[in-house]
Amino acid sequence: MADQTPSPQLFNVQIDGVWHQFPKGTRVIEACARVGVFVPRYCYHKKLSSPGNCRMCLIEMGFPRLGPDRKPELGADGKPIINWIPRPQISCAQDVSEGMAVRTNSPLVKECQRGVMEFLLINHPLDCPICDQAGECRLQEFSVDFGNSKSRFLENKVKKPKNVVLGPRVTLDDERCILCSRCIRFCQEIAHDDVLGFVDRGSYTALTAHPGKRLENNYSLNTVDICPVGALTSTDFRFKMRVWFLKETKSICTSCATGCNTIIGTREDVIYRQTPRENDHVNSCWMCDYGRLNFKYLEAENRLLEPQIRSDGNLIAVDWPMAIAEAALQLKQFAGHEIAIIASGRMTNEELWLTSQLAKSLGVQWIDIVPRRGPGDDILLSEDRNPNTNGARLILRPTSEPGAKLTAIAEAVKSGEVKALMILKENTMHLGISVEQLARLPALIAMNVLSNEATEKATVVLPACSFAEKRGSMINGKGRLQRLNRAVRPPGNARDDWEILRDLLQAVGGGDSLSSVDDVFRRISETVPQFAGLTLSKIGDLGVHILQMEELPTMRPSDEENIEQAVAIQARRRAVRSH
Amino acid sequence: MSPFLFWVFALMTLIFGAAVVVNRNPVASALSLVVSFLGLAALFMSLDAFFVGIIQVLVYAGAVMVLFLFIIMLLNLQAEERRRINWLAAAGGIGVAVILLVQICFVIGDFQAAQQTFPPLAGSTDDVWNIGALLFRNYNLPFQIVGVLVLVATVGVVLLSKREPR
Amino acid sequence: MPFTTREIELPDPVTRVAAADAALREPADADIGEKMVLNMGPSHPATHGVLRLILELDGEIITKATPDIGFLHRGDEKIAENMQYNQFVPYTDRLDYLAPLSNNVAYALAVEKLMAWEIPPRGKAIRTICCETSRISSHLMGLGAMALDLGAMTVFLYTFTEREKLYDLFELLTGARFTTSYTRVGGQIRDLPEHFIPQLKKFLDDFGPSLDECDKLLTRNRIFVDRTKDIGVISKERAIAYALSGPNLRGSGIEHDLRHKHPYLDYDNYDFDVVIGSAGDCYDRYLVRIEEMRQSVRILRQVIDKLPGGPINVADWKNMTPPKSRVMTKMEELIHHFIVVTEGLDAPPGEIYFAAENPKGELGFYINSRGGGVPYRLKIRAPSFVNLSILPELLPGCMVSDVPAVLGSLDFVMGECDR
Amino acid sequence: MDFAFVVTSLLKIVGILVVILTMVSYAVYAERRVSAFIQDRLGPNRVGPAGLFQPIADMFKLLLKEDFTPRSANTFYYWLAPCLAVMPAIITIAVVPFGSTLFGVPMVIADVNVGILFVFAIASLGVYGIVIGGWASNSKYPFLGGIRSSAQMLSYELSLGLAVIPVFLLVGNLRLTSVVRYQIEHGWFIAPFVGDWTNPWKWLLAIPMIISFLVFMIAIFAETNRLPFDLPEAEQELAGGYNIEYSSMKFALYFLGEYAAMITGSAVIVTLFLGGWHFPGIPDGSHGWIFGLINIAVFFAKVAALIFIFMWVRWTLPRFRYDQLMRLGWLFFFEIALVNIFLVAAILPYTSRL
Amino acid sequence: MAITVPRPKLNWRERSYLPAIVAGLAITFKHFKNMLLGRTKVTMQYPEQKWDSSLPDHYRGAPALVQDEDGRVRCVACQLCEFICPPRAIKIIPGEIPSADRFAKVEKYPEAFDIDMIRCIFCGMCEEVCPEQAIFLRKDYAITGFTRADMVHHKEKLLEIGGVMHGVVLKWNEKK
Repeated sequence: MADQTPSPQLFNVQIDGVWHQFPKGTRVIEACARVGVFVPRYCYHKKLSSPGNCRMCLIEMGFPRLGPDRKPELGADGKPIINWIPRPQISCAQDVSEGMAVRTNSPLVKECQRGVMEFLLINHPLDCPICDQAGECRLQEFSVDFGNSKSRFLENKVKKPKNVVLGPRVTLDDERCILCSRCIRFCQEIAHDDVLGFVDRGSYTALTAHPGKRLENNYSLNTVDICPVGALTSTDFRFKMRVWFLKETKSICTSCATGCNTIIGTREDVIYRQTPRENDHVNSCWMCDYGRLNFKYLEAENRLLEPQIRSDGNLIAVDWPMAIAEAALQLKQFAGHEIAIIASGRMTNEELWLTSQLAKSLGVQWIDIVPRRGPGDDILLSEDRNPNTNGARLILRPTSEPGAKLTAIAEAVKSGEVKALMILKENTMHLGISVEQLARLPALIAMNVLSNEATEKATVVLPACSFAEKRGSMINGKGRLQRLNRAVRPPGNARDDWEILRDLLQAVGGGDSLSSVDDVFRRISETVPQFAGLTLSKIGDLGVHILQMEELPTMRPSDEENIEQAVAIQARRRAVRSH
Repeated sequence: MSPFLFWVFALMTLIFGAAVVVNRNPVASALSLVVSFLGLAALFMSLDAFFVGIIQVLVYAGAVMVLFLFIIMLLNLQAEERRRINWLAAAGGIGVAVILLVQICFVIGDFQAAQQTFPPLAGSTDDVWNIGALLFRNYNLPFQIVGVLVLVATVGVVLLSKREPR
Repeated sequence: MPFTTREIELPDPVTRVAAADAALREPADADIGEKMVLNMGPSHPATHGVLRLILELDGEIITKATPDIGFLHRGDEKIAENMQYNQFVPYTDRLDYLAPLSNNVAYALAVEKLMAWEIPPRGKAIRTICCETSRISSHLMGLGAMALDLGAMTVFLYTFTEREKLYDLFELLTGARFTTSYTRVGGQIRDLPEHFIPQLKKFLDDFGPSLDECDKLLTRNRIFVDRTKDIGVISKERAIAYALSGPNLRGSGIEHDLRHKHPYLDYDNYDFDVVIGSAGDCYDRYLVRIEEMRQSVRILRQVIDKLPGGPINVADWKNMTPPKSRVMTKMEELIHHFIVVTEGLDAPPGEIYFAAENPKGELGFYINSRGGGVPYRLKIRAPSFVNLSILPELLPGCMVSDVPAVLGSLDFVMGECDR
Repeated sequence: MDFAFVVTSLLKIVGILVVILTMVSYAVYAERRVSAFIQDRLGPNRVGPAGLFQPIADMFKLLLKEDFTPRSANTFYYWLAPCLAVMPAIITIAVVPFGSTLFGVPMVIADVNVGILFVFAIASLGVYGIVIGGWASNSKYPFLGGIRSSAQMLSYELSLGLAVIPVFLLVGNLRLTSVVRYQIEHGWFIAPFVGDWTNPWKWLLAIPMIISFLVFMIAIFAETNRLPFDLPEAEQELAGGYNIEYSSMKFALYFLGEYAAMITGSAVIVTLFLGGWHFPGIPDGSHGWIFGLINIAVFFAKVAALIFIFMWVRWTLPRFRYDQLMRLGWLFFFEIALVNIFLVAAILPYTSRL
Repeated sequence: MAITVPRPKLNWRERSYLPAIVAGLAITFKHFKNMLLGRTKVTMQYPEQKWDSSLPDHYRGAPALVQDEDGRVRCVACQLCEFICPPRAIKIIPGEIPSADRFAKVEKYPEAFDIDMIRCIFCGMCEEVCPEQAIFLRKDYAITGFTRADMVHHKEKLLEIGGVMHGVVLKWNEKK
């Protein structure tokens, strides 16, 4: 243990009677957590500063009794005798020190926890039945684990504003708020958008947005995640589904190249919410609102549900073998130079590899992906809005940067040089190819999730899966290979993209023995050196860094720095106040 | 008794009698025999021999044939396989039957009594009483001897069919 | 005795199924030609549900009997692994569906053994009432069904009438006649209703004469005696060897009653006799059931006399849902209600086996807990299943007409056997 | 042939057929009601007043049900069997005098001189319906039922035949009208001393006659497959026996046959032992047509009472086992009936003394 | 203490079947007579007579949603019943009460509340876990339908069965 940590200084700390060693600077609450002793907490969050205002993490603390020689006195058992501090201490704002002793389960601690719990609950409204937090509510959990089971409170509860709209995506219920200030600190320290604060005093203290301001930054929903109670709720998820019904699938966000790690909450093939999953290499504990809410299109009206082929000018629904056979037939009519494939940076590595195989077996040269850019910020959101640009670079091995060939392809389509066009998960309208030109093409094969202008003019339409409906891998903007997992089943007859491409590949006469997406990945790992030695399951939940790129953006200060700054600010404030 | 009914029952008796032989299925054969017996009983009754007719039904149709059926079903006899007919043997059989028939015709033609019409029986005659009287007065000894013989036969059957205790 | 591991060679399931299938088809003797294979069940009036018997007959004598079960399999044990302890209570109703109350009690006691809980005296007394009334109800059904199987349908209707009276009582107590779901881990859903005890007393007073009537119709009736005496004889040794339990075991003359041997609830406070038979035939099993009903009446009278007051449920507010009035008005109670409902019991890890003397025999629950509100594995030792295991040995030598007598006297329930 | 004879015979046949068929359907209804009352239930009471239209509803139900013929069945015999089950039961009634005279016409369809033998002969054909049905269904349970039935009927036919011999020893005639006439003069056969109270021999005669009556009645139970002798259909063992594979009207015919057999059986018992249409103090039909009708009513009242007893017994007793039944028939009733004949024969010479 | 049941030995009279048959006939005739004279009352003539008056208050009939005296549908769609229901018969789609509504302070209500009565086993757990005293098992046992769809009780049907429940805690009235 000790030799692994480069930190030179290790302190001996006794936790519940057992001595452990921790590096300097470890907070007591973290030290306890590291040895498996959970100390309840509300205001403390490991990525935020510690105000120490909830008093839930009270512990008993002590130090060795020093003899006259300034050396610890040893008891009969050869261990130092501890001088316990008579009052309990908070464990979240205290670093470990040499010889420190901590008791987390003594009668005093338990009594304190009971007392704190009781105080926290006296004004809490009887909202559990309508509160979205019920089921993942720290208040419920700690009340059962540490609190009383019988209420002694007889007076009337304090009334506070309910259903306060803090911003476009966050709704506040002040009665439920336990004033832990996590949200305020998040806005200050992480989102750099200081809009929240407390007003009034005593029992009437309430959380609110500063006058004239709204909580509308792109990270506002993180406050809902870190709110230990049901005070801050997501307007989108509000009253939709109880959390205990949600099946949680670990996946990644595909809205930009950052690839934030997520948990998709689903029930019976309906996605109800996406929440960030902790991955310190990618997104820490956070996620932007844009990516988080970007799943509604899965249930859109214009979702493609049935494979279709064009017959007598109309699209008619057919079964899969027929659609694949028709697509293959149309492709095989033309020589390789008459075919163009427009792939997408939203496709997984496996799909891209199958696309490249398809291009190879058809002899296609016109192949590219559509770049997609948008404003980024210096926190998480990346300018590159394609989640797998790096994957496309690696697997399609374009001679130029992604997107460079698109203009040429568009020209070729216009000139009639290209007679067959495959559009995979993209819309050609952005490329300057008009609908009329598409309609003129003798073969237009469109694979997509939603219908668009291209699919309407297509000769074969192949309904595919969205990010939450399939398994696969992507490489984020910083070169980390991460895994998508299937959270819901695709609706209607929509099918996994890789299966469609595999069938198409086999129908045009290539590709064999690919029975699962893992097989496809295995082929990639055999051909692409960066993937060597990996399998889809080996990637793990946190991903693998496979490209020599810097992981954390330089523009962004590390969380630790941030926290240190905040701690310093607070220390200064305290100092001012104490004067 | 009208001659019409006589012909109906006579034909019934004969046809079902033939069916007993012709049928391949033993159960069907047995049932044909029952019908044949019924026709015979009807013929007896047409001669005012109610007792004999009824006994024909009671004993043969009602009891003996039920036993036959019981045995057939117990042994689970299946329908007989159709065999190739040995034409020579069939022709021989038919020949013998024809000769016999001709013979009977001659004999009956020569028999004086058969050429007369029977006088109608007296209406008050109770054939049960007649048979009883005849059996127990004129033929009492043979009747008793037959009884004893049947008893012996029964005992013998019981003894023979009794299985060795396992 | 040194502990050694023995390697058991298990063929793969496909081979096993194929072998079993072949064994079914295989002619047992050389003289199979004389034998008839009769398929009795799964829907046959005498098989009390969906038992299937493959009988090999020599005339009307059975030479081989192969029971085939599983037609009512619902996967209860697997279902239990996917739900909280209390959610499984309605499923126990459907085990021995002729005595749902005592199944409820046995299950609750099993989980309470895991939780190391002891319910208050009044709760125990109520549970004793549940067990004994359902024993009477089950035996009435068993008795009536046995008579019905032997052709005496009227007795069946008479016992049914009595059973209906009990069902009125169950309805009063639990709110349902058949699927009682009365107990919860740590107690029961409600206390005895106001009029329950007087009505129970009235039932007990009326019950004796009705039982005597059935007794008179059957016990000394030679047709009935001829049909049951020395039929389906189970010797003491075989009864033990086949792990029979309940009246079927006691009918063979073995004094084994869990209420006596391992008293649960407060059976040791009550005075009652274990009823045993002497010959182990159908007649003995019938007589034992009749007498056991009388003993149950005796126990019930004592329970009524001694009925203690006080609470009926365990007072563990962290694991039991608080009273509704407080849930509606108090924060802590509301929170505890939510957590208890959504997370279930805070059961410790460990494994327990608890068995109760149910009307049909020893109903046991084995629970393997890895902690938390859901059992890791729950195994039900169903008395009917074990009792039926003796059929292949018991039936050969009987006549076809004896099958209903034997099955009736074994008094099984396929809901429990197949579970 | 006498025209009047034909007309009256036809009228009688039609009349008795209507009465018997009505009685059969109402016997089913009665069975259900009686069994219900015995079992503390109500029975069918919804169709019509007190459920009296139930038989009609039953008939429609059975007619409208799917008429199913198993593929493996022997179709011809499968269809024939139910008819065979009904016919004998109904034909039997032809020789039973169901009344005295009405407008001078004797209330019996065919007064043959071998009446009782006729009854036995036709009744013995009844077994074919069951045996053929069991066999033709080509199924194991009906087969077992058929076998059981043939053995059982044969066995009990013996007791049946032997049990009536004492009656004919007394009457000296096989004609059923003579039996009734004898009983009018000498008292019913279950009490043959009526009118001759002082003769102790006649009192003595009553003992074998009652035994005869009991044996005959029990044998009729067995012949009609009524519980405790309903082994051919033993619901709990053979699940219905010979009629398992039958549905719709064919099943109804079996049902009809069973009840018709029960009614004719009762009619024969009434004629042989209970004085037929005679009731003390009621004169016969020669004293006016109203008395003729009353005689008929008395006859059917007696039949109805017997049917009630049939039902009453059925809903009280358990069923015998096959071997027990056979043992009972051969070792008990057969012997008793035989001894009984000798007993009567021994008493008979003394009855006319004093 | 164990008692061995005595096995009666039949005497010669009993071996002749008759005493038991006669005794049996006497018993059955007694029942017959009592039924005939209307002394026995066991059967209930169902649609005309009903057991309703004898049903205990806690009878577990059809589950139903109730309203309180104020006319508020008490269910707030907390979905505890949906969670606990052993046969998974309940399906709730929660929704937000519009701000113009009289009971907007309660915020949440069941937009759809379906109980599939084919699946329902009448165990009463929904009533037991309801933290709002909103779902009760009422004395309604005649639940019929011609199709499977008929047998799904929607919110309106549930409210119709449930009616108004008096004597429940009106906790939301304290809200602002």
